[in-house]
Amino acid sequence: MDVLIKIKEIITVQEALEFIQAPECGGEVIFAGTVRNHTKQRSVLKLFYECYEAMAVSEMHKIAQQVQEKWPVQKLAMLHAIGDKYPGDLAVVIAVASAHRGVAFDACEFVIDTLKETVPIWKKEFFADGEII
Amino acid sequence: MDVLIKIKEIITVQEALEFIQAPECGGEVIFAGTVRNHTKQRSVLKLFYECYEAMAVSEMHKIAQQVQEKWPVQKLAMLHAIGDKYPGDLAVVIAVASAHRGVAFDACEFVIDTLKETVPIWKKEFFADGEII
Amino acid sequence: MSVLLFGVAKDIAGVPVIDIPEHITDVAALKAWLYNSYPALQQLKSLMIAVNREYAGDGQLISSDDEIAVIPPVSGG
Amino acid sequence: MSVLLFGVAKDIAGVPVIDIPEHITDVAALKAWLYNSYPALQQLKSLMIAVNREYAGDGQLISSDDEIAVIPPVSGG
Repeated sequence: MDVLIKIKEIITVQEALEFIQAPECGGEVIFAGTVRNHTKQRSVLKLFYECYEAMAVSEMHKIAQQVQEKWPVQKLAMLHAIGDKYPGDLAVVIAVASAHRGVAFDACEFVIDTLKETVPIWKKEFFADGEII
Repeated sequence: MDVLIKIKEIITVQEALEFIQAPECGGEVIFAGTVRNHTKQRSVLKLFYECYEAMAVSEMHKIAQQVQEKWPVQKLAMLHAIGDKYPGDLAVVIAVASAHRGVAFDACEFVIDTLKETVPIWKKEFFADGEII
Repeated sequence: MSVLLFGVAKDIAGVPVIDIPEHITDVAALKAWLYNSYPALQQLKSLMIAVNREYAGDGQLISSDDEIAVIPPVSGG
Repeated sequence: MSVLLFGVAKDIAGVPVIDIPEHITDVAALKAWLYNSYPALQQLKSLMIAVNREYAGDGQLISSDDEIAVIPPVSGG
């Protein structure tokens, strides 16, 4: 399995898509997480993402390792943005290519669910009403 | 729910992605089906896709209708390519945007599974050994 | 009454449109006539008939005003 | 011995790195000291300690050679 892991200011779906292209794979599933303009009925101005980078990369590699043990996945890209992100901006992209689509769906959902549980990245929410959480 | 349905020679992930962008949605799931260079251990030269277009579009709208009844999805794009397609070429793109990622994964997988069962599109496989199925 | 053929059904018949006898007035009769006229169709996993772009059950009536199509197993995606 | 702070733990302490007393030699003692020094940390849903970039259990020993970090609930994605 080929793995691309990046944490940086600007990420694109295109970069993930290009990485997972492979003529031996028929099913590609991509999850794109973007900043919403509201959360729990409150208007969001922006998010600020920070990370413990060395450990975040290490935890992302562990997720890739688990994917490799569980499913026949050929390519996996995991990109996470950091810094100020505004509504509509990309925060995370997970892209999986496999010969079979069911595998690609399962693996992609596993990766984003696990990333949200284990990878040391934090967001601060700046609301329109002035509050910061 | 906004719906984009297209059947045409060339499709791109970009077109689907642009359609489903919405600041009120946080989770976008995209399925991209590409032509594999082999199937059942046999080398594939190309596929040829044809469709019964008026009925195919009608069946795709029915799938969109089912999605709307089942899940809170804001945007759905269903693009299918026709004509000669070579290994690595895109054959189908399904893109779903929802406020919540679990919904987007479930709806996207439902759409591609149902499309493969009900939409009158056919592929002819041209193998390297000369056989055509 | 004309009937559209698609996919492998078109390849088996060798043409994209066929004419069927006027005495055929429902889907079941059409299927029976097709299997008899083109025995290779019997080897397909399924054979659906669409009437006016909707999948039709065996009992559905057909007439020359309808758009009738033969739908072999689909393989999109 | 220095400890890295991230996310809301950093905001609570007001600084990204703190010095902890030398008598603290395991994760459990570190957590107790943190909760005592920064009571607001008790309100977090969880507080993990990473030692050399790995999540560490309460019994794990720590020394000044280790890279030690305080990991409040993560919220990536």
